[in-house]
Amino acid sequence: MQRRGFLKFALGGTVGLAASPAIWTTLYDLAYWTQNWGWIPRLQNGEDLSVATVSKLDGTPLKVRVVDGRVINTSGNKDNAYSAGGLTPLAASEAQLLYAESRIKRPLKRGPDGGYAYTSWEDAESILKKKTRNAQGSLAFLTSDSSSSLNDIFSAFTAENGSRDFFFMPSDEQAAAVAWNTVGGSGSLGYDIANSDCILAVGANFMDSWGTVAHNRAVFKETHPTGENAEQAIYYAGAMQNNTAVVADTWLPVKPGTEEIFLGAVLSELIKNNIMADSSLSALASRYSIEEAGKACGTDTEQMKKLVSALKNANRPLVFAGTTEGQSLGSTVHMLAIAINAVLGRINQDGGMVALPEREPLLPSAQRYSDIFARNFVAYSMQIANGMANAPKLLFINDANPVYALSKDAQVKECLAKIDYTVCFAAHWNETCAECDLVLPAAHGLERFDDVYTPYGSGNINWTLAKPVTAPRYQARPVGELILALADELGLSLGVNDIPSLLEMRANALHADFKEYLESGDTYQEAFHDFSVPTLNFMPLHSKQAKAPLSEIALHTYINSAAGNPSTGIPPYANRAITEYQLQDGLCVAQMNKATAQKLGLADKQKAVLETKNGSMPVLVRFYEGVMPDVVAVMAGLGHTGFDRFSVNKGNNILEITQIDMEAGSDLPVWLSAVNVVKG
Amino acid sequence: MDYSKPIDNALFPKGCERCSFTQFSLFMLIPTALLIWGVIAAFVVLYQGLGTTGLDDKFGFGLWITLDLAVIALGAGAFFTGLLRYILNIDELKNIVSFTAVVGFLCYTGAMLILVLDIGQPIRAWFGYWYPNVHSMLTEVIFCITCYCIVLIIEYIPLILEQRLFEKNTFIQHLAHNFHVYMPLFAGIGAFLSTFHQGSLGGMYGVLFGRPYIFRDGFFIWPWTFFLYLLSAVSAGPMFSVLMVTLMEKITSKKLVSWKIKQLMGKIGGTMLIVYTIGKFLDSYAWVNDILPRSGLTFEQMFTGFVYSSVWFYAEHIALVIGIVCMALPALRKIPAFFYLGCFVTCFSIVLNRFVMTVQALGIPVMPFEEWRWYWANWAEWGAFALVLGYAIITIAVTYRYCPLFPQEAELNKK
Amino acid sequence: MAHFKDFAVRYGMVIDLDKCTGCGACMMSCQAENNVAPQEDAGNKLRALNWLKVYRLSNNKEYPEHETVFLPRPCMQCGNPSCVTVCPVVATDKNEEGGIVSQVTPRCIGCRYCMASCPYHARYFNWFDPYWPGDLKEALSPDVSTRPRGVVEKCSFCHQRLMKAKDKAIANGEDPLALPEEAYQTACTEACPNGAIVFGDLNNPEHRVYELKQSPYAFRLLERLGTDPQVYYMSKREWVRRLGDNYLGHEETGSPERVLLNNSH
Amino acid sequence: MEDKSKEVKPAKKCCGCGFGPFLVGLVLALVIGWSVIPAIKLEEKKQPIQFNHVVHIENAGMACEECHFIREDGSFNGLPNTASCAACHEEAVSESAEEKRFIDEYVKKGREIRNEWLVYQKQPDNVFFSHAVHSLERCANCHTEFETTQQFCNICHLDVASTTTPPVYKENRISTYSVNTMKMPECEACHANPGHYGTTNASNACFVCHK
Repeated sequence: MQRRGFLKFALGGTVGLAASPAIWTTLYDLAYWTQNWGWIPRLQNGEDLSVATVSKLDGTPLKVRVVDGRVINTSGNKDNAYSAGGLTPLAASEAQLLYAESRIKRPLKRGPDGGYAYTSWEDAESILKKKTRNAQGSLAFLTSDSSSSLNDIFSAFTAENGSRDFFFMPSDEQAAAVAWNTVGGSGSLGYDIANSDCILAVGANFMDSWGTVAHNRAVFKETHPTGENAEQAIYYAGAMQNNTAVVADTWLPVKPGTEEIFLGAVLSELIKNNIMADSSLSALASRYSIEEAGKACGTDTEQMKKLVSALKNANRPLVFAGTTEGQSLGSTVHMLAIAINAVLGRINQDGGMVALPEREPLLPSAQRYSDIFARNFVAYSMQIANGMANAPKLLFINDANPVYALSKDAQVKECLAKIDYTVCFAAHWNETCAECDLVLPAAHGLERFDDVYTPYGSGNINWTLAKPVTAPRYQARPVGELILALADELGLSLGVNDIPSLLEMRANALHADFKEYLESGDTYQEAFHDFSVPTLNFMPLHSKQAKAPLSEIALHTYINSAAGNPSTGIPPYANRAITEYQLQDGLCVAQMNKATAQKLGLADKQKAVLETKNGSMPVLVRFYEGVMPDVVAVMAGLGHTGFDRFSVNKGNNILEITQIDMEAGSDLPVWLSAVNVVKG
Repeated sequence: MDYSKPIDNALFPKGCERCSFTQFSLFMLIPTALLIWGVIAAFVVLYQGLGTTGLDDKFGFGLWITLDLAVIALGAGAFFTGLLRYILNIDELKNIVSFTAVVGFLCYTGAMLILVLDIGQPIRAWFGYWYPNVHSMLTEVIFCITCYCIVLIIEYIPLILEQRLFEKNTFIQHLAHNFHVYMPLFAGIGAFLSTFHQGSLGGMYGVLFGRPYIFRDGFFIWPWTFFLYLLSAVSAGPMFSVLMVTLMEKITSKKLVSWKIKQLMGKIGGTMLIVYTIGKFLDSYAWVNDILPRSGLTFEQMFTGFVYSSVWFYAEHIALVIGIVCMALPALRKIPAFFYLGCFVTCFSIVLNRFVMTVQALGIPVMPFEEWRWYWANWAEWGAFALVLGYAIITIAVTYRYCPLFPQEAELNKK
Repeated sequence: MAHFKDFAVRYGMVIDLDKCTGCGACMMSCQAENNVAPQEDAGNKLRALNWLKVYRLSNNKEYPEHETVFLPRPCMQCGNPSCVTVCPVVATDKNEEGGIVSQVTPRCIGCRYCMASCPYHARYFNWFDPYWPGDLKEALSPDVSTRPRGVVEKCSFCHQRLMKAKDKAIANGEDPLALPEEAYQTACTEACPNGAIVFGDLNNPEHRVYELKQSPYAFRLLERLGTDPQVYYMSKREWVRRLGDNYLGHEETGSPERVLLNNSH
Repeated sequence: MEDKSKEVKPAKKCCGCGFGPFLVGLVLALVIGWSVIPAIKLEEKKQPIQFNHVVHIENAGMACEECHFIREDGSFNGLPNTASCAACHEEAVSESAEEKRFIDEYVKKGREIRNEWLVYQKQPDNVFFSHAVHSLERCANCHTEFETTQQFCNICHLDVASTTTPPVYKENRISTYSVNTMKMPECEACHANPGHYGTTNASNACFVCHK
């Protein structure tokens, strides 16, 4: 065919196509195609529900959004007066933790080669049964969450098996309980933060990681209305400008390890300012002075004087002590805090330190908290590791991660190695699982019945119910049910058949409507009523030798509450909430002020090595003038080896090389580390 | 068949000598290597996403945008020479106009190659036409650049048509002829389009009032910035072409364009440079004394360290002065050393300008509690540059070898 | 410079910096609400995709005079957004009642011109395809479309919540343009346990923000640039307010001698 | 070669072949453009259950609103879920094979029919369509041409009320959208109409429809 003929044909074709919709519609189709990439997940609609429950991570009342049976996200429960709808960063990641890769899918059994292999529940249960039988009388149980009523089942189970070795992980709560006990207090110690008009928190990072955080912050919200004057003064004493310090009216720098001297000085200054106190306390107070404290604690004496007069002139002052990462300072500081509240006449007062009625065990053989707190796991672990005590035949670890959370001093690994058989119940694969013989998939907090009963830091008796918003995923099972089933198998009767009925027993004990609270997710609160002032005996304090302050540079470990806890690892979204001042280039950041750095001969953003008695780890130096002199601040909660991609390869675990000493007398663990940072 | 000549000599432009095919092939290995590096980089970027570059949320613009702006300025020789040759009928320029066209073509197609990598969704690039935002300077740039690219292709075609291969083919001869007839029209269109996008490239930065380092307003955005960018292009463009010619002369060890023509180009560029420099100094003055204080910032706050030091700011201006001295004073211009120095520093100043306007402008902390941030282009970004470089060298080498790129070459190199 | 119409409803925030502990609850709930893909390594903060980012501010004094403040930074939803006019494909715009700057990612070509223009760094780029490992995609909300690689995204004041609130109002025969404050709150506002964030219609006297924004302690970030943000901050501390904008040494906080652009409400 | 070039040189008058080739090309292209290409672009899909509207409306006397209604919170219950079907279809109420299959496959297995049903007007993830706002009550203020809600719904939706088996679902292979899905220009027919603004607030702003 001739060229021109063809050209005409082509021309005709072009005109024809142009006159048809084909090209234009296809262009549009292409436009739409470029807008919906096939490999990006599509959205799924469905029945959209909002279910009320409570976070088992930190007791924050929740509204969980469930779409078509899938848990979408968690938000605060606005209808809940106790939290006023607030949401903590940790509770905000419940949904992601529920679906996390680190969830344990099926029972795991450690083989002779030390490797883990999946096994069936039938097998796992028969092992549990056999081991428990053989362990007769030599069973130990470790758990971390002291607020759950399910502890009655666990402690009862332990007791029914002829053992009393039921432990909680070390905590401020334990230290305070021991202190309260020592000075002759009855019931459990509470802090009526809601009704106080002037708070002195020593160490306790109560706006972020100490006590009933959601409630504490709801109180802050109420007492600090935006654009108006605050109705509550907050004094925070600690080594660093942390989350609490930045919103406190005054930050008083106190070097780690000198909290006792600081509180003593406050006590003596109060008495100097003619606050009535009994002879025993005056005598005690004479040991301390503001001047001395100024030197030892590094606190400005003028500031301390201001603080004291503020406490003196306040209507409802409240003083309490604690730690930032919820570990223990020993009992002395708590006794001193109690003493100060006592001289201020703040024991069993509105907005003061209150003696809450001790929780009555729901089950006949369940152990009393006062007894449980009398034993501490760190000491236990050390003794077993050193062969000073007989290792139990069987150890149950529920929702706790001692291998990660406790330092080398506690010798947890050695302890576990000495125990014939160790069983770990966990929702997520953690460092402790990797040391146990049998690892069982536990139901996540949103998959089970549970409750939060008067958690440490409460100022009244309060109670919130947790209910499953979705069926347990994979092969996970609620540990409570599991233990009940096991007890049943072994022919032990714990006095309850299932978890809901246990929780109902709690409800009845409180005269609360179980169904109603289950439905509403509301928090039952019992106004504090027993205002009778107890007579306390502070003589035990006299026998205490004031701890000598560290001459060297002290380590201050703190946590970023968004970044999870030892049982959760770092939640998927938390990576963005971990700041450059906490983790950078895969290194833990050691924050210190310029003066300290110069002392150590370090420059800003310099790679260095942090050393304690227990070892060393690489860090990145960052200057931060919000850290007091002679203190190095490092974030705890990094350097995981368990969990999933969001937790691993992120810095090192500072907790591993922190130093634990035993407090004379109480034998409680005290976290205090001298630290050195050298050029790396 | 004359075996003393390269095997492909039948294809050489009339009366021109070329090196042996082997030698040519060996030379081509260099750009080919660059090309391969570039292709790998491009593949990685397109396949895995822009995370494979050194860019981040603070430096959304980096090396690539800098290069785009630079080459488009340097490629301006094309439209400007075309304008002078075809519209203003400065006839001597016919000896270099087709070369400038090729340089321009390479600069623009190169820039577009990089842009395709630079945008996160290349496959949506055409949205610029489908759903345009008439307020956006970028829309205007996209529009003009793509259109002008077509013009450059049209300007390139005749060169190919004049290949010896098609000597006998009368149809193509006619076509070539017609192209030449209509070239003034295309030159006109080209000049029109370029004028606009060269200007709006400046506007692109001038409108960013969130970036006090590059923001201009009122008189200093229109017409000032607009013409500044245009002038910077038309002064650097011709000089860049001259530099390229000279570079090729060095490589081929032949005279390709007469010194007279080069001088003419330099003179033209020099004249433009004077106007640009005056404008630039006024602009900088206005920026320091008006824009900055109004933003609550000081001159010192705009600079830090070495990469962001004020050295570059001063260097950019000083280079312009040197350029003027070399190009505007006939006495100096006639001395090759000064002439080429002048050309070089001018291009240097323009490229530097595009760099600070892009990278430094983004590195500066605008929120007082921010820190300075640094940006380093990584292998993938340099790879894209290599891609363009390799592609350009290959194209120009082949064009030179087989097409009558330099009308003067034959008689300039008579034995 | 294009001019934006005055809206009858202008949603905005007043964030009390004296009440922010910097805990990050807002950041966490924001990500869950808006289907932001988790990031395995968010160590490089210039690559960490935060619609809402919490900055740590310092008064730059040495111990013991040093003070710290945390500043949450959502998108400012500027009255005169620098990002909107520059977008070549109208992927972002400010044209709906409420004055929220919209970002439609399926339209975005990823040129990042808007990011270069935003002085608040409120815009983020998807450097890689989003990835929800394991079963995490189960938790995707049906209300916010997922974004592929190569597009820019940013805070939208959880406008999906506004859409729902409007629907509810319509279904109950109420005026969708006069929503009560509690009918529409962003995820971060609800999350903050300290109530540091107050959210509402800046034009509506019945909403708290209306009064709060007029407080002598209220200020906006980089006001003198003329972006006219719909997000206000509050602090009783002068150094904090001064850090909110660039001031020449002699200028008084809150009252610069000259401004770059003047389009304030 | 030679003669052709001769033929070319004058290059003014057309060669002998006339308009034939042009017409052939034109017709061919029109056929392809109008029928062939649209046809191959579409993929036909079948609904999971051959639902019979007529039976439910006429025999069972159900009203549209019993299954398709706006919820309290303003969201739209477009499709009934298995549970609500099971209210009647716990056990078979007819001899229909499809009903039996529905009961066995969905009701008994607790499978959610709503998640499998192909929605003819399905909008992509980035679109938020509010049924609450597009109601007859609101539009009837000006648009008096609609008597019944059903009529009104059929502006966008297929009139399925009179079907005994669901219409075939046609999906565009390129865009993966249903052919019946409204595209933005169709939405803009109303939204970009200045006449609407003020009376309905139906602005054409991005965030009116996009999410």
